[in-house]
Parts: sequence; structure tokens; C-alpha cells
Amino acid sequence: MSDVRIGIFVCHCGKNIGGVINVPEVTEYAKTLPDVVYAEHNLYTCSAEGISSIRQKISEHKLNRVVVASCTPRTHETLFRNACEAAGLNKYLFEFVNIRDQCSWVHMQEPEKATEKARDLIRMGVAKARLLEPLEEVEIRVTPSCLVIGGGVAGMSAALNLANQGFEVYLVERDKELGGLLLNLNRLFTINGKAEEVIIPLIERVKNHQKIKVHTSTEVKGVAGFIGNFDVTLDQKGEERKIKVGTIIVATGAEVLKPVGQYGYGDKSNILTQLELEERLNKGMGDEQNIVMINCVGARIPERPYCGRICCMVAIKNAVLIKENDPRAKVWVLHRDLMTYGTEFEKYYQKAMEKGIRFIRYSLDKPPEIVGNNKVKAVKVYHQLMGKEMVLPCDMLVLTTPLIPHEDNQDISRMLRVSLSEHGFFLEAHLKLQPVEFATDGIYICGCARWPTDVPEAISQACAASAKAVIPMRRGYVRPEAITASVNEDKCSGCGTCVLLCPYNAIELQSKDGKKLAHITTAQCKGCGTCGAACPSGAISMNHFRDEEILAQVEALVI
Amino acid sequence: MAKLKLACYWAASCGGCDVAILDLNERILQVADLADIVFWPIAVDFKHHDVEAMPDKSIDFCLFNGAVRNSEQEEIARLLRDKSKIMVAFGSCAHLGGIPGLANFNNRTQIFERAYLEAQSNDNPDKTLPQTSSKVSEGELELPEFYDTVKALNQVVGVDYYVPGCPPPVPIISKVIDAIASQKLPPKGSVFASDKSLCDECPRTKGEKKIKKLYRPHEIIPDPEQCLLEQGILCMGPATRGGCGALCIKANMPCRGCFGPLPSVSDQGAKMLSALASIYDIDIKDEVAMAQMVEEVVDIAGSFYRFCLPTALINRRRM
Amino acid sequence: MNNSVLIIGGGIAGIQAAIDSANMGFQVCLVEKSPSIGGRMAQLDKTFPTNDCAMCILAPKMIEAGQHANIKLLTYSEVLSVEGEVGKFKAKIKKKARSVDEEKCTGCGICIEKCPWKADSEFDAGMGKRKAIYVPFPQAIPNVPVIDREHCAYFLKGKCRACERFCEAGAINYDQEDEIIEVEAKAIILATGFDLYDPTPLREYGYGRIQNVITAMEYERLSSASGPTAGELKRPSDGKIVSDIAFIQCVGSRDVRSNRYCSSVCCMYGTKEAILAYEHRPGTKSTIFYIDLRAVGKRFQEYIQRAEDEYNITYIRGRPGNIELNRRNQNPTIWYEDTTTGETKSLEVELAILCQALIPPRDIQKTASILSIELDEYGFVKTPDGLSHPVDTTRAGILACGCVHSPKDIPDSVVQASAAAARAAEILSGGT
Amino acid sequence: MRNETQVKKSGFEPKILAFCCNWCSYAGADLAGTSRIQYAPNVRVIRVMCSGRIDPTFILRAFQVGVDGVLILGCHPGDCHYIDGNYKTARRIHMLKKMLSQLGIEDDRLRLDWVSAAEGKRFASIINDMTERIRALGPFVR
Repeated sequence: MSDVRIGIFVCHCGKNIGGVINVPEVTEYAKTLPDVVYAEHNLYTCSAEGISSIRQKISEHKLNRVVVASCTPRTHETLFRNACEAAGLNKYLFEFVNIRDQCSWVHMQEPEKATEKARDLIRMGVAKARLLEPLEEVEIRVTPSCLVIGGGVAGMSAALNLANQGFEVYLVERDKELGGLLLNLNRLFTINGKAEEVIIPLIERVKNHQKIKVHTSTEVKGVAGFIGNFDVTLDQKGEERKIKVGTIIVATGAEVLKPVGQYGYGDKSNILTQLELEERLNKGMGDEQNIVMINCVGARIPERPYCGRICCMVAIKNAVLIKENDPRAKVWVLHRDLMTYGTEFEKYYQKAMEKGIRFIRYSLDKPPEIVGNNKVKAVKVYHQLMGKEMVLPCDMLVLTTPLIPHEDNQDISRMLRVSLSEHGFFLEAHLKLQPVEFATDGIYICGCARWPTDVPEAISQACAASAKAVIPMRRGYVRPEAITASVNEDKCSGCGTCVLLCPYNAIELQSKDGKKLAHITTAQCKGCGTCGAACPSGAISMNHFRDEEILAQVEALVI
Repeated sequence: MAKLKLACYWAASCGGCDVAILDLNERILQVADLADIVFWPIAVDFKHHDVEAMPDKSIDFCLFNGAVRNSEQEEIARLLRDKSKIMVAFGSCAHLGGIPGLANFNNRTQIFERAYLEAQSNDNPDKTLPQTSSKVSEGELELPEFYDTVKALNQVVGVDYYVPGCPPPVPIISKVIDAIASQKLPPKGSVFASDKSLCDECPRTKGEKKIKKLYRPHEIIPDPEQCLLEQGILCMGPATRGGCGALCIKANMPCRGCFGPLPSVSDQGAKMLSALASIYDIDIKDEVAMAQMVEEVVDIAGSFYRFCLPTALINRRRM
Repeated sequence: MNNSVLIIGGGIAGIQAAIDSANMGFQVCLVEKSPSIGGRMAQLDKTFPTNDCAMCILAPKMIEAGQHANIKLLTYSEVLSVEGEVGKFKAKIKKKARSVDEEKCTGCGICIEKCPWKADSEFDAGMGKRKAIYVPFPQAIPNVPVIDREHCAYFLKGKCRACERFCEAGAINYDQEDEIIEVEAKAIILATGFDLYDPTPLREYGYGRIQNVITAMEYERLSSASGPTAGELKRPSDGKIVSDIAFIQCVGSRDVRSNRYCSSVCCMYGTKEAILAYEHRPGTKSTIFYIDLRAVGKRFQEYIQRAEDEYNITYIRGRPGNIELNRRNQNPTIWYEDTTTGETKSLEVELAILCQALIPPRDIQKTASILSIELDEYGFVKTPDGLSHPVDTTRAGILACGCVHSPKDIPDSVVQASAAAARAAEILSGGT
Repeated sequence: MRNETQVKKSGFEPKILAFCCNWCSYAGADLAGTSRIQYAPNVRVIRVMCSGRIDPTFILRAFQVGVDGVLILGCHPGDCHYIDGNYKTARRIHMLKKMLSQLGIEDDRLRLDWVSAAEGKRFASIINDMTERIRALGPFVR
């Protein structure tokens, strides 16, 4: 009788799984599978109760393999692996079966088919679990320094927080000057303080901090390596420099959409974007008496479905500044919803109304129309709440546009091997579990590069990213997952097929008593498996995803 | 020690393996001293019924070459298995299905039509096809049944050892003879070859495994020193067992994979395909280059399964 | 405790700040008023915009905090006083007696089963009952029950002792007393979250008078599998499973009579709860009355779009005037003006849900005086330089994150919690 | 949404194996779950770290044990968490499809496609489409 003793824990996840899949029946079925010595189902396997049950049953039934059938390994594998480890079982002797996100939630109207699928998936999970081998994680030293890409308010805040905790920071900024978007802003809501009063002191503190090395008009050319050991190539006006850092924070910000072709922008002289209005307000306004603002230009439309989050506040702030500058001026803000969420913004919106700024709600299917050929003279708009068409005299038309992702997000995402969301902003690992981390270890994201945010939110995200980056740097080492490739030297013929396939050049041919053999540097191997699949001698084994384990799953699919 | 009893048989094969045994040249005398040949249709005149008369397990070892293509070969394979202590699958056909195994791209109907009806040299107005039994004036004539699928020996009877090669090279044959003579036989199921791929013993120098284009052997004159695959010639060496002394490579021709897959590989074709496609350095977004790649590897299945189609995971064409 | 952080409040923000600080190698003391950490998020069934179940996101963090070597959990405890200043705070914490020995208790739950005395469950927002000895919710951490001395027959009339009889671990200890614990800390993070506005004063909506007018949190408990109705949307008056419901936004928010601010999250949780209704019973019709539909986060707009396209949800722009009761069938009838068409109409539904405002914790004044920090005009924590130091308070060394700072959704709370941990780390490394 | 009549009429329920990569297509599959997008229950997913891990041997073995269709879902080119694992997959599957056609296996039975972590709907539509194609081809008889 093989000494494999498997325990299975099937989760109801409240009604999420139990409401569709017949969990008790599936648990009974699991008991019939080879080498399964124990099976149970619980309301919430991920709860403390569920976890302690796993730990208890491991010792009670001397389990040396654990299978959990519940939600998705992407969020809960670490939790259950740690539970196994806490019970003294090597955490790689654990297999996760996804019967919620990829079964009960997507076959809600076909409970019997979902139950049958759950049975198949569990059979496949057990088939793999039986062949799992214990693995040990390799400890990798972490260089206690961080590369911050982007010298705007987010990048600088992150750099300062890191430096104040004693870590060395390389702050790289593409432009000549630090400051980012705030440099060309006039005032900031909600205190209407001058943007310079916020950004200049920040720049000074960054420049004077001996732990922060500032590299302006510098671009990141290449990033190699992995958490704790990133080899970064910087390009400062053609001159290349190499630095070694442990962690990377992306704070490259975003840019304001230029609404070319909308409402006559570009061919009528008195149409500005809010950003252009900022400069005019900064230098001093002309004698325009009637100012009309149109919000949601190029946002919340099929081509760009997202809401720009802060553009309403930018518009209202500029409207307030215009009124404060010239109380006689009339300002209309045409909007499709006013996104002044929270305590401060709503109060600011009330203040704007008290100053006589008029807000008119329009709908997407009846957008405002511009009157006038080379200059805007008036704006026709259907006032939804009054239910009638209005013609507003207009000396200046201001279009409120959302922040959009930088064009070169694509290159940064390729270089750092991190993904973009469908909107083109950077995609964090998990909106709630890891809001400022990438799926790739050691790389973090904050500020408008992740999603349009205002200054305090950007600074909060910057500090949060710094907190996450500090964790591995303070500990001094990381133990990446032990999912790596290994060469069996009795099988390797030194044919060299694998060498160039490795994206991390972790493989090289080394001569050993006269014969050339492939050698893999475990620390550099990320476990993708490309070399393992290509090795014509079957000499490369992928830990935790060995050929035998995957083939066992394939064979278990069809009873 | 009493002389051993040796049997050889020639099933679906070209006869090259029988000749290969003679390639032992003077060492054939050592074989003669070692054993009495009790059955070897090509060389000695023992008949089928003679074997049937022998007591079970009375033959010490049987060198069975050729694949199993029809009922007669199967019958004799089973007979020899019963009569022999050690059954050796001798040569690629018995070991993997060999060249005859490529018939598995077709079935009996297609083969008969091609051979007896379509072949230009035929004179078969009545379109007669071979029958397993046919009545003639003299009585009833029987022919073995022609199977749809060619099988390797171990898909019909239990095989103790495998001697790869098409034909097995002399050094390997001598090794088999010595092992049997000395009774120091490797574990059951062993293959008399290296457990590493041909590249391990290939004399050519290896650089970067990256190819832009694949050439047919006649299209370029390869550099004699450098690895053939790296020069764009399809060489099955990386996915084939070594042990043959790289005979073909030394003759400036690429390996065609006759020694079969490596020990931990269950499908030689799949593995060679995976390796080759991985090192092809073309842009996957370029449809033309991708189509070109598939055209350049002329007859992919034929090339990758040249000797081992019957023992491949998908061992015949679905009709 | 040399390098240590005191964190007050064990909701998602407090837990995240504790985990980050602990992972940075600092000692953390996490104080939570209720018997278990988890906070408001534990009461939620699902969370927008991904609709993954709240507990599935929260449980891993709760477990990590519960098991982390650097985190000391003080639940069922309150902060009595805080002395000292940044770098050298001294706090006195009252650990209320649970009447259950935490070391011995195995969390088997027999005592709860056998206890005959019931009380309103705070966790179920009063929709369900709990025993006198109870654990707030199944996944509680620590999974140790507490005896509610105001509803326990033994403490009221000296009889029963059922829990003691059935407890195999001998963990019940009626004589357990409150304990005062001294904690030193270099920095303090306040994360006491929020309370929910009680809509009773809004007479026109009839909350408390009309049974089938409930609040959003009550609805959340109804729709949760671990709730009083095991996830069945049964309306309070007759237990009928509803299939035609309405949500009213800005109840207690953006209202001069109560709170002028916007609670940021009600637009999104209103839509989420409408989607949950459809998922529980495909075909359910939901109507949402709103003023501005504030869907500003990642994938929020697509979430609203899918609500309209696939979950039979209709949005009407207009704040309803009042709700009347249709005596015959206990249905609430909502009177409203559709401001986009100007018509005044009424809509009878089976259940009306009030999307109540998020208000500062009811004991915020007491907390503020203990920590001697200032509050803003609404009662949330005041940030002196809200622009450059968003998580700082008016007192050096004390930081604030999550909804105690101002109403915000879970992703923003988690970000602020990590930011607070980063600021605390600055202080613990000698900065200010 | 699949229509029920189609399933009842033919009665053949295809059994399809899908290899999904941990970072993109598997995450896309999970997103289809969190978005409650319903799709055909005929697919069983095996998670691998990268589509580059999929050895053609696994695919042949799947057909050998009687799977009716195999689906390989990797990251869109350029998105691969491991830079270009999916490029090798593309070349391997392209060549494998030609070899399978020589072995009489219909082209539709093996399909390679790209699904990102943000494409739940796309994942579901690929699954539904693949199921209907395999249903039309009928069971895979070796």
C-alpha cells in the first residue's frame, strides 16, 4: 500500500459553492479516490475554524498530502499552504482545486453539471496530489535600495518615506525637472493652496536628502533580475549607467486628454482644457465675463468607459477661482454627474454653489452644442432638470477631460513584465488584497499611473507602496516560491536546446568531466517551464509541475 | 555449459536485421560456438511445426526482428514467446514499429487499393484483392489477415530486451551476444543503447541552438564540424538515444531517430517538435514566416515518427 | 516593547496596518472593542466591484493578523488613557472579562449550542438573535466566545450555568474580571472605522414604522449565507422572498438636516446589493433612486453599466419625497419626482432599502479626548495638512486611516492603512 | 448563453481539457467567475505557471485517453509574465496542429488563444465557442 495519505477539504463558501454544487456528495465521492484517507466539507475552509481543522486533521490522520477544493489558488493558496506548514507538512504537498470561480459561479443554472465537473476537478487534483514532492525554498538576499520611476508628487513622496526609514533611493525622472503634473498646476483643491507651495518644498526635501539619488532627464532602459536583485540600466542623455536595487516603485503618473475634434477644440481660439485654464488663471485672466465648462469630455463614453475621478473637482476649483478673481463673471458647469465624493469635496461643491456657480445636468444622448465659427459665442444645452433648451452666452469654453495613461506605459510594462488593465493604466495584483503591488514580486505601483487620483490619494498610495517595498528590504531576504526547474545530469546530453529559451538567462552549458551539461541557477529561475517543455531528453524537471504530475491530471480527466 | 538454443525470426521488416547479424563477420563463429540455431527461416531450414514441437521455454533467446503487420506474424510472435526464455525485440521495426509502421497513416482498404488497383504497373482487370481464404480447384487457399494497424513487438507479446537501430550496429549486436554469453543481462526491459541522446556522443561542436530556416539535406553543404541542427538541417539527434557511434552524423547526414526516444520520453515526435518549434527564431505575428516554418519541416509527422509511429501516443491516422 | 505600534480598531484598515507594521519587524498591539477583529467588512456579504465575498478577502488577513508573531491581539478591550508623546506613548487598556479562558477554549461551540438565553445580534444588525454566550460570526478571530453579562441568566439571576456544564475544556470562568493592561508604543494608528446613520429621524421614509423599509446593512445580513435567513431575501413583515425592490440613495448623506457630506460608497454598495438580489433570484427587478451616481473607482463605471444591462436594474434620478405603507399587502409605496422628466410618480415595491450614510463612530468624541486629537466639523479625524500628510492627525505620532478619517471604500481604506504603517515606520526609525 | 435545445438534441457532451496560465488566462477565468458570466460546463482547467510549460506530449496524451478537445489559453503576446513563454507556445502549437492534421485529427480539436487577466467575458465566449465546435465534430474516437 503506498504511504501516501491524502486529506481533502471541500468548501461550501457559504452558498457560493454549496448553493450550486452538492458539496456533501462530492466529499463522499472524494473518499473513494485512491490514497484518500480523510475527507470533510466545511462552511468556510478559509476561516480560522477551517484552517484549524486542516491542521488538526493533518496530525490526527497523519496526512502527508492535502487537497482543498474551494475558491481560487490566486488568492488563497498561500493561506492553506501556511496552514499545512504550521502542521509540520511541507507546504508544497498541497494542491488547490478551483470549484468556485471556475465552477459554481459560472454554472449556476446547471447544478448537476457543476457537481459532475467538481467531481472531475477533485479527481484531477487528487491525481496530482499523490505525486507531489516536498520542496525547499531558497533564501535570496535583498539589496536594501529602491528604484522609484517618476519624479512627480507620488514618486517623491515614496522616495522620502523610504529614505526617512534609512533606505537608499534612486529617483529617476524623465523630464529635466522633478515635480511632474503639479508643475503646471495653479492651485490645488480643496484648500486652494498654490501648487508650488506643495511641490517646491517636496522637491527641496528630496534634493537635500542624502539617501535619495536624483536622476533627472533620465530614462530606465532595461530591467533584469528579480526581487532583491534588479539590475537596472539607466540612460541619462545617452550615457548609460547600471545600478542594482532590491525593489522598484512605478510612479510614472498620467497625462491630461487633449480632446482634439470635440466641441471644436483646436480650431476655435477661445476653447481651452482645464489644464490650459490653470496657466491662464496663474498668469491672470482676461476680461471674459461668461465662462462655460463642459465636463465628461472624452470620458464615460464607450471608447473610454471610465470616470476620471478628479476632473469634476478640477472644474469646480477653477470655477471658484474665476469667481473669486471676478465676482461679476458668470460660470456654468455642464455635467453628467458631479463626482464630489467624500466630506471635503462635497463641502467644496456647496461653497461653489454659494458663490453663484450654476450647475446644469446634461445627458449623453443630448450633448451641448457650440454656436460660433472661429470663436465660440454661445452654448446650447438641454437643461435636464428644467426640461428645456437653454442658450448660454459664452466668451470662453473650458472642456474638462480625464487623465489618460501615458503612451509608454506599454514599454514600461514590457520592461518590468507587469500587466496593464484594459483601460491602459497599470493593473495591480488585487484591488483589495494588494492594491499597490504588482503580481510580479518586488515591484509596486502608486499615483495616477495606477488610476487617476488627487494629491492626498497619490501621497497615501506612495506611502503604501513604500511600506510594501520596505517589508522585504527590512527583512533582508525573500524566499521565492520553490517552483523552479532542475536538470537531471544523468539524462542531460548537453544538446543546448534549453539555453536560449530561458528569458532570465538562468541556464548555461557547463563542462563537467569533459562533457557539456545544462546548469540552471535556481535563484534566477522563475519556474515558467518553457525549458522543461522543450527539453527533448526529458532531462529538465519542473518542481511542483513535473511531467508526471500534469500527465496524472490529464489521465484523471477521463475516468 | 550446454550450448544455448538461439532462434531468429523475420516478421514485417526488410531483412536488413538478419543481414546485420552476419555483419558480425568472423564473430559469427563465436555465435555458432555459443548457440545452436534452432529456427532462422532466412538461414536454416526449420519449419514452423518444428518450433511447435519444442517444449515451452526451451529456446534460450530469440532475436525477433520486424513489426507485426499480419496474423501470421502475430501467431509466430506468440509461439516464439511461449517457446523462448528471453524475447529480444531486435531492430527498430520490432522495437518501435520501424519504417513499416509508417503504414499506420493508412489502413488496409487504402493500401490494397493503392497496391492492387491504382498501381500503374498492375494488370488486374477483375480488381481482385487478396482474401484470407479463397476457393480454387485444388482446394481452399489461406492467406494471413492483413491488419489495419502495424504493431511493435511489445504491443503483441512480452519483450525482455530491446536492440535498437535500423539496422542495429555491429557493436551493439556484439554487446548483446556477450551479455547473453556471460549471462550478465541488464534489468528486464532494458534498451541496449545509451540513456543519453545522440548529442552526448556527437563529435560536432555546439554553439547557439537558434534557427531561422530549415533546409533539406540536399539544399546546402553543411560545415563538417558544426552541429547540423544549428545549420538548419533537421537532425533528430537531440530526441534520439545515443549508442550508435553517430554513424550517420559522421557521414555528414542528419540523424533520423532510429534509436527511438529517450528513457523518460513517451513520444519522440512530440518532444522533437517541441524542441524544434521552440528554437525557431521567427516572429509569431508574421503569418508568412509561421506558414513557412510548417512548410520547411516537410512531412512533420513522417519525419518525427519515421521509426516509431506504432509506439507513439497517437499511433495511427484516424480514418 | 521598544519598537512598537499601538493600533486602535480591528477592522480591515486596522488589520492591514497591523500586518504591514508587523511584517516590517515592528511589535504591534491591536486593540478591538468587539469580541472579534473583522469590523464592518465582516458583516458584508459581497464587496464591489468584483463581487467576491467579503469574508474571502477578509479571512486570510484576519488569520494572518491572528497568527502573526509580532501582533498581540487585545479583543473585547477598550483604550482608557494615553499619556506621553511621539516615540514614548503609554496607554492603559481595559481588557473586559469574556468569562471564558482564552487558553483553554477550543472554539468547539457547544456552550453556544446549549445556552438557552437569547439577545439581539449586533452583528446581524438586529435582524437575528444570538445566545447570551456568543461568537459574533462563524469566522471570528479569536474564535473564543464571550458571555454577554446583561443577557446571561447566571449573571442576572444566578441560575442556569449550562455553558459551564457542557464545556469539556473547562474554559468557562464566571469569576473572570476586567484586566488593565499597560502598553508602550512609539506611534499610534487610529482605525476605528465608522457607524451607520439611523434613518428613524427621517419620518418621511418610515424606517421603524414600516416593517418592509430596512437599511442597507440589514439587507446585507439578509443576503449573507451566514446571516439570520441563511441568504434568503425574506422581507421582515411576512418572510416573503422578494423579487421587486427599491434602493434610496443619500439617506442621511448630502442632507442639510443630518449630514451634508457624501458618504462616497453608497452609490456603489446600493448597486452591488441590487445585483445580489438578482443573483439570489434571477429576474428580480430593482430600482435605484439617486442624485449623482458616483462610480469613480477602477471598473466602477463598467459595474454600473452591467447592472443596467444584465441585472434588471433601473436608475431614476430623483430623491424620493416619502414612503407610504400599502396596508393590504404591507408593500412600501415610494413617492418621487423623476427630475429628468419632471414627473411626480409613485412606485410600489415589496421591499425598500435605505442606503444609510457612514457617520463617525459613536464614541469618537471619547476617543478623540483620550488621544487628544481634534476632529473635523463632521466628527471625523481632522488632518491638519490634508494635502501633504493625508494620514497624520493634529498630534504628532498619532496617525489615522480608514473611515475614521472620512468615508471611503475598502481599496482606499487598505491603501491608507499601509500608508499609516509607512508613516509609523518613519517615526519608529527616528523621523517625525 | 448556450441554448438548451442544442444540448438535448445531440446528447453528446464533449469533454474538453484547457491549459490555463496562472497569470493571465487563469486570472481571466476567475474574472468570469467573479463577474458571474455563465458558460458551458464541459471544460476542465489544468493550471500551469506559463503556456510555455505545455509540452505537446500532454496534448497527445489527452487525445489518447479520450479527451474530445484541447484548449491552450495563454497571455496575449507581450503580456507574458515570463516575457515570451507564449511565443514558443504559439510556434509549438502551430506546428503541432499541422502534425495532428496528418494524424487525421480535425483542426478544431486543438485551439490556441490568448486571454488576459481582464478578459472574463472573452474567456467565457471562447469556452462556449469551443464546446459547440467540438459538439459539432462529435466524440474523439482513437
